[in-house]
Amino acid sequence: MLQESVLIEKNEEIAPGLYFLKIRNEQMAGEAQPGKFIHINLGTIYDPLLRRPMSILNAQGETLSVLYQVVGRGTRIMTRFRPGDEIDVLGPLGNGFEIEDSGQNFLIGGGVGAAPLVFLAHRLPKKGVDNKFFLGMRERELLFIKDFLPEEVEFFSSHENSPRGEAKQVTDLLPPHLKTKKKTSLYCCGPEGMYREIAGLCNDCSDFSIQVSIDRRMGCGVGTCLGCAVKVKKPPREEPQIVRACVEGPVFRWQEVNIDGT
Amino acid sequence: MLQESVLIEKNEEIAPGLYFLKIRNEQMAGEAQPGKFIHINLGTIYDPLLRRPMSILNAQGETLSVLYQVVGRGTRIMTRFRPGDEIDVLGPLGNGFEIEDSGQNFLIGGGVGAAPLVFLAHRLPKKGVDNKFFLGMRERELLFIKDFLPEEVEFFSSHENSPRGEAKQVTDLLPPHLKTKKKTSLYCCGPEGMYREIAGLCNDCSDFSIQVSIDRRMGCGVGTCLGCAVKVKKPPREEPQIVRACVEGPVFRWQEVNIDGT
Amino acid sequence: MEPKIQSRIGSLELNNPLLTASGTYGNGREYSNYIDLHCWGGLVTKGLTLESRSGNSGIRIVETAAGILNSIGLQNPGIEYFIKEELPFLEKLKIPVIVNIAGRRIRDYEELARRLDPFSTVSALEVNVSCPNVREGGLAFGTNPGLVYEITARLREITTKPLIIKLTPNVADVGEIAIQAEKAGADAVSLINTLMGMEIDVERQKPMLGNIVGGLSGPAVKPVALRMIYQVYRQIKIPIIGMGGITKGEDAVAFLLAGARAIALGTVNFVNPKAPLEIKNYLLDYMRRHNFSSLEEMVGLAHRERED
Amino acid sequence: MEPKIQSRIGSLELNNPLLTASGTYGNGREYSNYIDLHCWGGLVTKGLTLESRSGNSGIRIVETAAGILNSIGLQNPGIEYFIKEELPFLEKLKIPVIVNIAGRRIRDYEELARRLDPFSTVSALEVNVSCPNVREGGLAFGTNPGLVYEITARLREITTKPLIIKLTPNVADVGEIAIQAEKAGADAVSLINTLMGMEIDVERQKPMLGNIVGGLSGPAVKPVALRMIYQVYRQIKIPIIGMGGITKGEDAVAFLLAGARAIALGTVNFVNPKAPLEIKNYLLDYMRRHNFSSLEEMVGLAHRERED
Ligand SMILES: Cc1cc2nc3c(=O)[nH]c(=O)nc-3n(C[C@H](O)[C@H](O)[C@H](O)COP(=O)(O)OP(=O)(O)OC[C@H]3O[C@@H](n4cnc5c(N)ncnc54)[C@H](O)[C@@H]3O)c2cc1C
Ligand SMILES: Cc1cc2nc3c(=O)[nH]c(=O)nc-3n(C[C@H](O)[C@H](O)[C@H](O)COP(=O)(O)OP(=O)(O)OC[C@H]3O[C@@H](n4cnc5c(N)ncnc54)[C@H](O)[C@@H]3O)c2cc1C
Ligand SMILES: Cc1cc2nc3c(=O)[nH]c(=O)nc-3n(C[C@H](O)[C@H](O)[C@H](O)COP(=O)(O)O)c2cc1C
Ligand SMILES: Cc1cc2nc3c(=O)[nH]c(=O)nc-3n(C[C@H](O)[C@H](O)[C@H](O)COP(=O)(O)O)c2cc1C
Ligand code: FES
Ligand code: FES
Repeated sequence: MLQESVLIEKNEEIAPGLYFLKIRNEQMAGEAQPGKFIHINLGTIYDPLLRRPMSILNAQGETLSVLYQVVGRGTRIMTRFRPGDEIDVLGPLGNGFEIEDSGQNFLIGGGVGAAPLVFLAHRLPKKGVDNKFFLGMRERELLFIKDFLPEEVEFFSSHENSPRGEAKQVTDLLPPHLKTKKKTSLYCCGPEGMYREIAGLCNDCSDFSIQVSIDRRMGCGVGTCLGCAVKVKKPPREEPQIVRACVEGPVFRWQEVNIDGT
Repeated sequence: MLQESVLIEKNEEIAPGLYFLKIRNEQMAGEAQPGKFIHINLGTIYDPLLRRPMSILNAQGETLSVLYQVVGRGTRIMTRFRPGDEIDVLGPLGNGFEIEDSGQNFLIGGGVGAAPLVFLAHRLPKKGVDNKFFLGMRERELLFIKDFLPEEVEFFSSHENSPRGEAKQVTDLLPPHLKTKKKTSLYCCGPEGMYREIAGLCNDCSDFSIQVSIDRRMGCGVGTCLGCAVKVKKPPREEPQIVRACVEGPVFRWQEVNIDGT
Repeated sequence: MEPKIQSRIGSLELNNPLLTASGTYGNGREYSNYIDLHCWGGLVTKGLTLESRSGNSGIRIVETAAGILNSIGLQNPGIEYFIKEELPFLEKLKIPVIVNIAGRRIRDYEELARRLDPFSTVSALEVNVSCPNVREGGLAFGTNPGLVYEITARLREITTKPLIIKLTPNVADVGEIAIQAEKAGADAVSLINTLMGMEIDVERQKPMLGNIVGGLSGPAVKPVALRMIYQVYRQIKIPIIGMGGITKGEDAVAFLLAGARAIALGTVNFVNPKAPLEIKNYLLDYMRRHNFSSLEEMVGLAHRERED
Repeated sequence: MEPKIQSRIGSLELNNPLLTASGTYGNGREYSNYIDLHCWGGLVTKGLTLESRSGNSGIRIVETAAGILNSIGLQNPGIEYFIKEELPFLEKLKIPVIVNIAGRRIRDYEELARRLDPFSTVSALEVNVSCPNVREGGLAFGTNPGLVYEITARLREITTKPLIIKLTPNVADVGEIAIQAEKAGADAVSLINTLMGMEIDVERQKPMLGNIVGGLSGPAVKPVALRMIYQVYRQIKIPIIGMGGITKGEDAVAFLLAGARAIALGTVNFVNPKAPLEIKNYLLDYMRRHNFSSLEEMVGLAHRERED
């Protein structure tokens, strides 16, 4: 983890309300891993005060990129970052996905939250494995995510406004793929409701491993404010315990966070 | 007075830390008068919160300009205004200078505070009058102010780092010009200490009229917050009274504000 | 159907819940040229004292992070001037006028109420109990529940106009004080007044404000205001007029949901004089989106049992 | 000559006046990899209770104008774990460690003090009296001068370590409470803890925080903190540890000028972990510019008779 003033290489609107931000810092790019995030100082001094957490979309050589959606004050300010500006970035933070030795990897993302899966797609083993990317979209504009993926990854997408019969939810895409004997790992990024549905679909394939990225409002991003609490139950411990999404997460095993077992 | 979203035409650094800002609004430009000011919303929503008052440097046709010095957070944010942006401006505010029927007009300014005098220079009667502009500078960069003046106005300047013998303070320039029989009006913009010195120099020419612009921190700029209080004594009233720099000022008669009579 | 945004403070009917916060809008005159004052539900006037006051000297307004500190010091021309010169202007407006009064002793308040009582233009009195009280040793009246009871009860005897007690947030338990105001017959409470604060000029090594300390207002204090309103709403039955850092429609709605029946805009007037128009539009739009037909349905809604 | 920035809190010597604010720096471990913790004069640890606590559920941190609201709910692993797992790490650091303790009953505080007393790594105790006190009906201990006296006096009997009482700003007269802490034998007071506030989600029509209310910190509260420190400085002789919204060198200097002998950085750590380095540099530079040779000369200077 570093706190560095980094140079902005790009900050472009690639679809309405969606921006691609690329920054330059060799060490940060080197430490980047799928599922980790960076914590961006808006440069506004007093207000908005807190940094904004953004998952790493990709990292290559000396550069690192994120994909962000304009939702509020902070992200609106980020749209004014210009190439050549320097911004203060903390990261990479968090634990990241654990890449497993499986016959199949399913990357399942809802909306712009799918960003870390793009990075993951690039880091998966390529030989002798089936890698599939499932993207659920509210806006068709998100289709550009496909362009960020390596060629060998199979791409599937659903769309909320799809005509009757076609997949509306990302979970509508999954069932045919779940009928498999291969050892399968699921890597999921999206709302918790989506995780629950996915886990439901996998019910009878209990040896599937499911990793999920948990979204929490972040203060520090480094583990000191305890603002990002997640309740987990890690066997053999009986009692649930409180851990931090920014350090012990944001990636968790679904069984660990799904305490009620629903 | 108007509250309008106005278009920025120019926002250029014309000397280190000094910016020329030009905005477009016909009605505002039409109501502009020398000594009046505009109150600029920084567009930052919560912080910095207050508007920034800036004297009008000039107004012609549909445009109005100000000259500002970068001194703190707000003015630093103003440097990021770009042509084509819209900003929220309130104004013109304040009373402005009263142009008198005199044989001579002396415009005496200290530093960037001289801006309203530039505007005044353009509005003075040109025929049969001597108009002289005296500028005190800390930085030589301010000499560009001369370029904003109409040709017929005589220009004099002093500089803090001038060699021995030459004028260091704007008040060093005045004495030769004060030996006059002509009816003379002084219009002054600068720190209050400067006004006191000027008044001292004019002591034996008691029929000189001296108008001064008084600097106060402004909240509303329109007379409701009472943050910009100025104590004045206006004969025949015996008692001093509290008035507002933003409504009854910023221009006052020196005798009225110089209550202690020093 | 257009949502109904009328509100009611005791016997006072407001066309909409937006009031000016005392001391931040003069008596309306300055803004009257370029905003239709009828966008307000009512005007709350600048704090009025018996005698004229020239206010504090030195710097009176300092900007702080997302807020301002003011130490105007209750500058005002006194009640005589107010009645002669200001009331006639206010009368013509035909908008409810709430006169904010302040004093150093209880009998100052009594005298103010007595002299204002005959004027029908004065729709209600807002009693600022946050001024330092000399008799009690400098602390504001408003920090003492017993004194708040006493002032309210005495004024209740003097006037039948709606009595609004404006509480200070500089206390441990504002509810306790609101309860006393209610018990003594107040028709409503206003909260919050400013938080006491200060700023230091590090280069001059001196307090920034001429008066050393001042009152903090603006967005910075909004969370404190909202918390106090939420808390007091559970403790009293009379209406709350909420204020403190409101700058936009969402804030106004938050205050209503917390339990305010009317809301006042203060510092925001200095920044954006069009705020009341923008906030009113947001409120109407919000009510349509959420299917509220009257303000009544919204007030205090954040207290609902939480399902999730 | 390099200005001397050493400071002293009771018998505790600090290399510089910068402390971490409790609850905002963990126990230093998280930052230890990429900042030299020796830039701090001392580390104040996260609030510690007897038993482990899992804290509040729901959203725990919400951003407000120039500040944040937190309702962590004193999540901590309890004293046993702290002694076994955290103290050894802290011991190795060789930086003064001030342990912040909290309880629901006076005897919780006593027990905590007793158990920490034997450890030389614990340089001082900071006593957080801002937690709701069940016995007294939910209001924080810290709002009751008598209870603050009692807690302080009892702890004074138990430990000879410097005792720092951390006061809540949610009171009318913080000076009155500071005086009681001093009388009962405290070595210093810390102020301010967070201001109680809340935020409402207008679309969901519910409080934002899982715990409904939370503590406001950050730049928004700085004027309130500064005012309280300035005020308390005139009322007690023991040192004040100042905090509340410090983000830059100027703020730190302002707190010292107001009367703080040490200062703590809280929320700023979340935004700019390099803040202690930047602030220390500014302070040294400021002292050179103004010809101060030691911190002593600066503390409380804003109280000088004002010449202008
Ligand atoms: C680990 C992590 C990774 C993320 N990765 C991405 C990403 O790759 N692309 C992307 O577009 N967004 C991502 N988000 C969400 C993103 O951080 C928020 O959309 C953003 O902070 C909103 O800021 P704002 O000021 O525009 O919105 P506001 O609503 O004004 O923000 C107010 C506060 O709430 C917080 N907040 C608001 N929404 C969220 C949210 N959904 N999650 C967490 N905090 C929130 C903000 O950080 C801020 O503190 C991620 C969030 C987390 C926790
Ligand atoms: C009527 C009037 C006309 C002015 N005209 C000009 C002009 O033409 N060109 C120019 O460069 N400056 C002018 N000023 C001064 C200008 O308003 C300040 O320099 C500016 O507000 C500083 O803002 P800041 O955020 O950069 O500084 P900060 O110090 O960060 O500002 C903090 C607060 O103090 C106020 N403030 C700071 N300095 C001054 C000051 N000198 N006067 C009044 N308020 C101040 C700010 O408005 C703000 O509220 C004028 C001031 C007034 C009152
Ligand atoms: C400049 C100024 C003057 C004020 N004068 C008064 C006053 O005379 N009487 C009063 O009761 N409150 C006064 N207040 C407090 C406001 O009415 C209001 O309670 C407070 O500012 C919080 O609201 P805001 O954050 O919207 O400004 C004043 C506030 C400001 C900023
Ligand atoms: C997330 C968070 C957790 C805190 N936890 C504690 C605590 O456990 N004990 C305590 O005494 N103060 C606690 N505080 C208060 C801080 O120590 C400090 O007094 C307050 O935040 C004001 O300083 P700041 O504005 O610099 O943050 C906490 C503050 C924050 C923001
Ligand atoms: S965001 Fe601070 S502990 Fe996770
Ligand atoms: S700035 Fe508000 S009255 Fe002049």
